[in-house]
Amino acid sequence: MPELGKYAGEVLAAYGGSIAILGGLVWLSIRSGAKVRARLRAMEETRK
Amino acid sequence: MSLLRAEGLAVARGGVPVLEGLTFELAPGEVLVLRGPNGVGKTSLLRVLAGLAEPLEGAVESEGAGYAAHADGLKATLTVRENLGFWAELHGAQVGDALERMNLAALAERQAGSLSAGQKRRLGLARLLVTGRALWLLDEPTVSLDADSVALFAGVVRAHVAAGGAAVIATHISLGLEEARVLELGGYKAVERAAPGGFDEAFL
Amino acid sequence: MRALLIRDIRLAVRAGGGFGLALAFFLIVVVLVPFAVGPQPDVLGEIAAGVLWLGALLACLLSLDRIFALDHEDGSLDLLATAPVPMEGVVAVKALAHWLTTGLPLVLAAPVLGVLLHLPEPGFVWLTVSLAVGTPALSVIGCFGAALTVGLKRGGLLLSLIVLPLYVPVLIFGAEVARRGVEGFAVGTPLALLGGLAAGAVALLPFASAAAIRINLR
Amino acid sequence: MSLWEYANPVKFMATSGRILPAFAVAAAVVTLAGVAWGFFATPEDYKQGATVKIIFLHVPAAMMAINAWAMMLVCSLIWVVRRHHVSALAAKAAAPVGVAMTLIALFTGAVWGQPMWGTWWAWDPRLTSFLILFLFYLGYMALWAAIDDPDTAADLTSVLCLVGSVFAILSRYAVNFWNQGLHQGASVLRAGAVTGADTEEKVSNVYAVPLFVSMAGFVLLFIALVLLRTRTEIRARRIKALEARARMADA
Repeated sequence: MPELGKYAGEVLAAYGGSIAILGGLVWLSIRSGAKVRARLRAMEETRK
Repeated sequence: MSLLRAEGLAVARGGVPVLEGLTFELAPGEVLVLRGPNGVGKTSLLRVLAGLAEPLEGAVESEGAGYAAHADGLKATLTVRENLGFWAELHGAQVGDALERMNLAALAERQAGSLSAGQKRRLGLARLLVTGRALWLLDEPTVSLDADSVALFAGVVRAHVAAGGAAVIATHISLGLEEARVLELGGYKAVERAAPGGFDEAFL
Repeated sequence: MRALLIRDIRLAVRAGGGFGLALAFFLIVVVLVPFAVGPQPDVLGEIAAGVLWLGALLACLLSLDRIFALDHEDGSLDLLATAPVPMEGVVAVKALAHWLTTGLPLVLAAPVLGVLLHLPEPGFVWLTVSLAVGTPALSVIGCFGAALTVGLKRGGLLLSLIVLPLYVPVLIFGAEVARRGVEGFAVGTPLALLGGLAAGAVALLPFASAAAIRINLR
Repeated sequence: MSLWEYANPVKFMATSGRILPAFAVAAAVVTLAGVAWGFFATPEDYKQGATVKIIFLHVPAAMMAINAWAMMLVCSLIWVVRRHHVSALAAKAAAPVGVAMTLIALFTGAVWGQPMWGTWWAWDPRLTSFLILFLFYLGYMALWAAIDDPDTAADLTSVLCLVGSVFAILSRYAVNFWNQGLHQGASVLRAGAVTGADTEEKVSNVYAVPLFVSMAGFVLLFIALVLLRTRTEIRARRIKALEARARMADA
C-alpha cells in the first residue's frame, strides 16, 4: 500500500468508485450477453 | 398510359416481409379491389403504393395519389367547410361541389367534432374529391357507413372512374362495383426463405 | 403552405387548442420564484433575466408534443405526407405556427413579467430582443424533438429529455444577452452568436425533422 | 477482402467471437497494469499530493467518453448511408460504455476537485461540457429503449446522434463563452491544469508513461466491451426477428 498522505480518502474513493462503475458495466454486459445467448439457443433448438 | 404500376413488389410490416411478387397495372377507368384475410398486408401495401413506406423490393410508379385510411385527418374544432377548404387549398384545388356530392351541404358550418361517425366518414371521402388526384387509394372506406351511404360512395367512385380516374380499394364487403378487378392477396404471401449460415443482412 | 399555417393557428386558438396555456405557465413560474427566493427587490432583480429566460424555455417545452402528436393520431400527418407539399415545408410551417402561438406571446409577456421580478431598467430592451431572436430557435429545435418522438405512446417525458440538452446553447447565449443588457455591457457578441445559432437552426433543422417524420410514418 | 464484409452479421459474429477473448485478456492486463502502476508506483506531486494519482483514471475515462460518442456518430453515419445492421447495433452497444466513462470522468473530477478547488463541483467549462454530454447519452439511450421497431429505432437514434453531435459541439463553445463571460480571470479553476494536453507539458515522464499505459488499457477495454455488447445486440435482434416470423406464421 503506497503512502497517500492527507488525501488518502479522496484517492481511494476515486479508485474505488471507478472500479465499481467499470466492474458493474462489465458484469452487466456479460450477464445480459449470457442471457440473450441462452434464449437464442433455446429458440433455435425449438425451430429445428 | 397507366395511372399506377407496381413491379415485383415486396412489402414488409414491422420489418417482416408479408407480401411479395406483386405486379399489376392500373389504367384510367379501372378499379382494383384488394381482398384477403386480416393481417395479410392490405394496409401495408396501400401505404407503399401511396409512397408513405418504402417497398422491400420492386418499384411503384404513379403521379401521386389521393390516400384515405381509417383515420380521416379531421379536426374536431374546425367546421366541415374549413376542414375541406384546408385540404383543397393544400392541393391547389377548389372545394367546388364536393360537399353536395357527399350529401354534406347542410352540415357545412357545423364543427366536425359534432358529426356522426358516418358523416365524418363521408367528409373524409369528400376530402378525396378535392385532392384532384386521378388515382385513389382507399383503405376500408366503407367502415361505419350505412347501406345508403355505401351506395352513395359506390356512385362517387363510379363517377370518378368514369371521368378517367382509377381506384385501389382494400375492403371486406362487396361494394356493388361489378366492373372492379379483384386481387386476392393470399396468393402473394411471402414465404420464409432458407437463411444460409444462420444469418444474413436481414437477420433471417 | 399558407393554408397549413392558418389551419394550425386556428386550431391553436380555438377551444382546447392549448393557446394561452404556455403563457399561463410562464406567469405561474414567475409568480412562484419570489416565494422560493424571497421578496427582496435586489435579489430578484439580479436573477430576473435568467428566470425569465428559463421560464420561457420551459413554457415553450410544455406545448411541443402537440405539434405533431395530434396530427399523427387523426391521420392528418399521413395525408400531409401524400399531399403535393414537401415534408420539410410542412415541418417548417408547423414550427412557425408554434412560434406564433407560443413563442411570440412569451416574448410580448416577458417585459410585463420583468416588472414583477424587478428587472433593472436597462434590461427590458435586451431581454425582449434576446427572446425575440432566441424563441424561434426553441420552436424549431423542439419541433425536431417532437418529430423524433411522434409515434411513441409516452413520448412527453422522453421529448423533454431529448430537447433540453439541445436547448443549452440557445439558453446560454440568450440569457447572456439579457444579463449583459441588465448590467449595461455590450451585447454584440452573444447577440450575434444567438442570431447565428437561431438562423442555422431554422435553416437546417427542418430537414432533420422531416427525415424523422418520414421514418415514423413508414 | 474489404471492411464491409463485417457488415454481414454471420461474418461479424464469427470473427468477433474469435478475437473477443484476446481483446478481453489484453484489456484486463493493460488496464490493470496502467492503473496499478499509477496507484502504487508514482510519486506524490509537490502541489497536489497523492491526488495526482486520480489522473490515471480521470484522463483515460474522459478520453473514452468523447471517443465513444465519436464512434457512435461514425456508426450512425454508416447505418444511414449503407444500412448495415451491425453498425447500428454497435452504436447502440457503445452508448452504455460511453455513459460509464462519462460517469467515471465526472466522479473522479469531483473527488479531485474537492481538495484542490475546495468544492465538489464547479461550473467550469470542461466539467459542464461533460455533464451536458452525459445528458446527450441519456437522451440517446432513452430513445433506443422507447421504440419497438428495431429499424425505426436505428434510424431515429442515428438522426438524433447526428444532430446531437452538432449541438454537443455548439454547447462546448457556448459553455466556454458563458463561463469566461461570468468569471473573467478566474482561470485558476480551469480543469486544463490537470487534464488533457496541458498535463503532458507540465508533468514529467514519471506520470506520463503510466498514463499512456492506462489510456491504452481503456481503449482496449472499450473495444472488448463494445464487441461483447454488439454480439449481444445482434443476438437480441435475431430473437426479435424470429419472434416476428413466428407471429406472421400464426396469422
